[in-house]
Amino acid sequence: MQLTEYLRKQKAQKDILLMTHLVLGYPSFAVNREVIKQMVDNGVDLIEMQIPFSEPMADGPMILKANQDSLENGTKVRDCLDFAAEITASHQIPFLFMTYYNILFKYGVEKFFKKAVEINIKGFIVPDLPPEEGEEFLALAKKYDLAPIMIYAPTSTEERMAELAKHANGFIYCVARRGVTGKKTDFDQDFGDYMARCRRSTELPLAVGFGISDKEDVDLLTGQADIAVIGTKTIRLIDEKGPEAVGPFIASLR
Amino acid sequence: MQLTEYLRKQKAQKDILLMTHLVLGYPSFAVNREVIKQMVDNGVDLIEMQIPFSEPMADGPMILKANQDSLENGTKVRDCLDFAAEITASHQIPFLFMTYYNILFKYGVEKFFKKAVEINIKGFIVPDLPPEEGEEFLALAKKYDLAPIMIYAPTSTEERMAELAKHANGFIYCVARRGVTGKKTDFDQDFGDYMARCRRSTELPLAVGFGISDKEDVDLLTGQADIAVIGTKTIRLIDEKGPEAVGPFIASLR
Amino acid sequence: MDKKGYYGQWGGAFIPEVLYETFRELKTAFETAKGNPDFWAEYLALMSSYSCRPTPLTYAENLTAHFGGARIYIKREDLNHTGAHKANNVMGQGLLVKRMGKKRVIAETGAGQHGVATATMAAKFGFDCTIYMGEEDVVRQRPNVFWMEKLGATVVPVTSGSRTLKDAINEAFRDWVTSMDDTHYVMGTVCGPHPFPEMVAWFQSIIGQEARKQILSAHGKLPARVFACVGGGSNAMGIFQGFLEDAEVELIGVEAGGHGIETGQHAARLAGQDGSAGVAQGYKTMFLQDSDGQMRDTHSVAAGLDYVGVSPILTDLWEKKRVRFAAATDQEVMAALELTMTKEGIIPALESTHGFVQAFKEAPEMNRDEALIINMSGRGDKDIFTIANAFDDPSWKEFIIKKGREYAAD
Amino acid sequence: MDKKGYYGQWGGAFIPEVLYETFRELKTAFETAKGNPDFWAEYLALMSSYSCRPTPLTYAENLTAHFGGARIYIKREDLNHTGAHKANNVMGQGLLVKRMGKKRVIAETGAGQHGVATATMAAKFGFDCTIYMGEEDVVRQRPNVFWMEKLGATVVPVTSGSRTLKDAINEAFRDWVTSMDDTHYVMGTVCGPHPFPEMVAWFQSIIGQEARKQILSAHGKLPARVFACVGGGSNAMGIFQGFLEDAEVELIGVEAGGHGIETGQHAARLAGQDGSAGVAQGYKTMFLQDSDGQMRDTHSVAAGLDYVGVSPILTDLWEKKRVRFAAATDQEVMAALELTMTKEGIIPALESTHGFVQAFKEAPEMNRDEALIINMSGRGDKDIFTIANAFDDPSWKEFIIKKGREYAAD
Ligand SMILES: Cc1ncc(COP(=O)(O)O)c(C=O)c1O
Ligand SMILES: Cc1ncc(COP(=O)(O)O)c(C=O)c1O
Repeated sequence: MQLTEYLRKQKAQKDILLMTHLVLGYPSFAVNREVIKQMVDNGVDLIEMQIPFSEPMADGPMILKANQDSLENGTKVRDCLDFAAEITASHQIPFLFMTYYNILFKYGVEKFFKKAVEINIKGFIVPDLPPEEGEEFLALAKKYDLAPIMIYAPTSTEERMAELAKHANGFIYCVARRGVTGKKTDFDQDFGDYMARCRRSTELPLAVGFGISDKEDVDLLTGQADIAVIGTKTIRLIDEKGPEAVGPFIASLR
Repeated sequence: MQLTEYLRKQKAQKDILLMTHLVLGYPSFAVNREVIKQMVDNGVDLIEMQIPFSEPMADGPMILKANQDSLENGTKVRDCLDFAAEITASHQIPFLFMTYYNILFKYGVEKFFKKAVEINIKGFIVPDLPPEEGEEFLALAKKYDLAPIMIYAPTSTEERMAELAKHANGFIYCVARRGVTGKKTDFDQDFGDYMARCRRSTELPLAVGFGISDKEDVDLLTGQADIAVIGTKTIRLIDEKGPEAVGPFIASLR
Repeated sequence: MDKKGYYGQWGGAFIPEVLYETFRELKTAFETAKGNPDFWAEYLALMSSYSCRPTPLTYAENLTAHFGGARIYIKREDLNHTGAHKANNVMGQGLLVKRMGKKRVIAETGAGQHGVATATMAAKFGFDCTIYMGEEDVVRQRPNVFWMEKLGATVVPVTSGSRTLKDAINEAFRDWVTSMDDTHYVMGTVCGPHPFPEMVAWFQSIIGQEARKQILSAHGKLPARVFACVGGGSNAMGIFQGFLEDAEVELIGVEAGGHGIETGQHAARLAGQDGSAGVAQGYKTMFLQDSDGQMRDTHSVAAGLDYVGVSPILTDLWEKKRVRFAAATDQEVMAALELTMTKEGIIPALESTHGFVQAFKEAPEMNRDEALIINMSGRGDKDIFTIANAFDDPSWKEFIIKKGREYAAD
Repeated sequence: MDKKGYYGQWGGAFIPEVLYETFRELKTAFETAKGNPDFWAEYLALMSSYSCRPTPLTYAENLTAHFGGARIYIKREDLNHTGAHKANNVMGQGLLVKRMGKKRVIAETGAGQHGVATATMAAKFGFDCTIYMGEEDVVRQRPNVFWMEKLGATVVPVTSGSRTLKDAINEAFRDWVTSMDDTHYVMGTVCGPHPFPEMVAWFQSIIGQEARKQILSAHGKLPARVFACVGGGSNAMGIFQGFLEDAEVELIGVEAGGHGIETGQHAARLAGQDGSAGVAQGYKTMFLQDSDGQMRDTHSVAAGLDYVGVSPILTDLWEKKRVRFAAATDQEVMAALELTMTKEGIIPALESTHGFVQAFKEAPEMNRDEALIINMSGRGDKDIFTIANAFDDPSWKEFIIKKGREYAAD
């Protein structure tokens, strides 16, 4: 499938790939545009664009606030889709949507898939949609050949990972630790065991997210994971130093 | 018995007798002294001196306040007794003590009677001591030949009046109406019937108190009662116009 | 002559003549009701459908473990409708008022619990209602005043005397001597002239009847000791009556130690040496008074215990050594309250907490196979202002300051 | 795949993967408990000794006469320990937590009742306790915050989103995804991911079980209608379960009409047309949301009804026309509250009063030989600030201003 192949190709050339995250409409689409350009120019391999939701249950304070501010700025789902269309047209790397299930549900799940295909989105990350609740979602993902990114957690048993792997495509998003986004993670022994379990459970590339904020983290992941996911860190960076700080930061990671 | 005889003698010469009331130590013993002089000089026939009590359950706002203020001035029972001794020595008319039972009880009931005799007090009015609770009190009254003034109320049945009459001496204090001291009374038909009942029940002189405040009231009582009792009115008068107003007021009543 | 209403040398009916007939009627109505099993049945039915009787007896497992002595049981009068044992007495008198055909009730109140209970009863039975409350208590117990008014009662702040319970009682009597034809005075505790002590004790005896059954089934035998706070004495008499005949059950009444007996700022009439025999408010008992017989000011963090007199029945039981008396200081009360809240998730009224204090002092020295019962006469919600104050809670103060400014603004 | 936890098309468990194991354990623990008669027996024993179950069913004679229609009965959940039906759920989950061997509980709260109940349960069972409460509700329900803290809980004001119940739920989940190993999330109502709706409904079913027995013995037959306010839906599900099988009993859920459905400032998800299907907070139901699926702000004078979602079980029963839904406005609520206080001496919580409003609308048109039951989910004491506010009570305001100045002074 296209996303997986792309990732494998990239991985052949790099020790570890970078996936970055941003919240659409925060602080503004203009800044999003600028940030994405810097990310791409500095070698990010794929980007997850979060469509803001009023109840981002799995997100920490930083991304929670970004979601709220974006919505208060008046961001609508339609705006996110239009923006995504523009972005995918102007950049070569794959883009994913990250959002909560209600956004798809209200839009109409199949309608949403059609639209995603149309605007060249490569996959979805939906943290509140376990496969048990995702029958329709998973069927449509197959039908439209979009990657339904499955999520592993440190609490996932081998059986559970096997179950998730069955539905997975593109890559697996391994949540590095318990808790929500935005806190530091220490990549200790347990983490190693966890990654080993993830690896045994699937052929797919493994992305690791939650609390990855500098080169040191990325180096630690190199060899264990295929993709390092940078989330909260870039948002904080933009809040503090503005979008122009993103490029150098990304460049510094590898 | 001496008090009754005295009252009969007085009544032989007057259409109606006057009994006045004051609260000892309110506003001060000095004023009490002055007021008593004016009362006596203006033909009052007997005076009830109230020893202040902290819980004057049967008294209205005016006398209640007088009790409290007197106590706040530091009035002690001993002061009242000393003052009474001085007064009875310097005036010819009979004086009674009006107070609540706890004052006698704490002093020692018999001790109190002895003292009363010694300072020439002629009787007691104790509104919270019905004969059922007054066995000792009544026995001592006989023993020391002091008048235990019984109280009739408009709510007293003929049987009750008969019962009270058995223990009465000196005179009977007929409460003119329901309620506490200090409110106006209208001497209507019911009142007439009430007085008739009182009269039928006893040979003793009848005093009528509660709400008697001017000549008109006194005239209305004349013929029905032997003694008109002036209570709250003089206290109000002293508060408003000072002690010197008492003499003329008393004079104006008959 | 009718000398009923004495308990040993205590009690009686020292009433103004104008109330003689009223009391005669009341005694007759009460004696008839007491003699009539249907009345008690009607009372039980009311209390189990309108209030939550029988109230539970809760085993305080954590407190028991904490003190490592006697098994601690709590009789839960706080779960009554209106939140205290006062409901038992008030509802009973309500039924009596209905029988007497009167249309208006008046009452004194200290903590406000009796006032709220009476206002509640009046609403339920359709009576007019006036509540007399010492001005100081109106301030201390504002939430209760608010509810009384919302329940349709008129609350009259009493500004005479010490502006607390005793003065409210005097004011209620002053109302009654005018209005007795259509008005009943709902005395809130086992004090005042006969038949009030007997009547209130009778209605409150429901507590002890239940507690006795409950402890026997929960503990298999009688409790070694029973603790209750004592203001006028109604909740104490209520639970004690379940065990009076059982010589092996020690009964302990706990009075308000205020700032400490030695400071004189307290309301301990039987514990300590400050009380003396007297006659006031229509009955004879031990009062806090000076050598002239003038009543003294009392102090307690618990408005409902802040009273100069005490039930003549309890005074008699104290004199006969059947009931032992102790006092708890304001400070001890706050500590016991905090412990009870955090250990058991139970919030006793400040009045009730006095009983907890003494029980906590004695529990450790008792055997693990013994049980003690604390009568939790009411819940502490009503005391939020007092308690927040006592704990000097900053966020609460901040909240009140903010609200106050809001209100001041409009 | 495990598709349990659906009611028609509603419910489910939309949970982050990190909680998958936690929910598996929880489901197992719950199913084991539910399958084990001893567990329910232990639950009943706890509720009858620590709380006051069975709570009475009160015949509201005066309200019945006032409306001249159906006989009005009130199920008295206000007499539960902590003053609301929330205790039923919380104590049940407490027993479950003990069985699961966890040492800490967290909860969201709106009105604060569930928070107080959870803090109480935590004190009783010796658990650590953190309560998440929308900042707006912290202000509206300050007394409850005070008690939670005094009971030993940590209260965390939630400043995200609309700063009300839904945001408190999100915060609680954020805590849980970190702490699930030793922590149980005590969901306060019949919402959230499976098994919460089923679990909470099970514990609350005790209300309906009692009410059914009680009405049959009091009225001789089933009630024609049963009314309950609906926030998340736990008190309604609690009493409705006693009558679900009885087709002749009409079940009416009353939501918060706020300033009026037409104003959009309300919390009516099923009454009116503003609700639409959605998935949030871990479950699928009818939400108040915009066309993008963003949750809307809601409004109610009753913090406990001020919520965007509603029980999937009720949504299913609504869709199947088994439960009828209505809404009561803030204004109607204040009027019904005043009437209930003055007629019956009963003070329902503002939440509960919503049920009274609709019952009062329907009672007159019903036959005198019919009965209706209103589920009085809690007592109004907790709402004193809101109620005094709503009634614009001058003496209360004056009191608060004075207190505020006192506090500001020190
Ligand atoms: C909760 C509570 N407990 C106890 C008392 C004291 O009264 P008694 O001694 O009559 O029980 C009061 C009085 O208001 C009260 O409110
Ligand atoms: C007294 C009371 N009733 C009702 C509710 C609403 O919750 P539910 O619909 O789950 O019963 C609450 C919530 O806090 C409450 O406190």
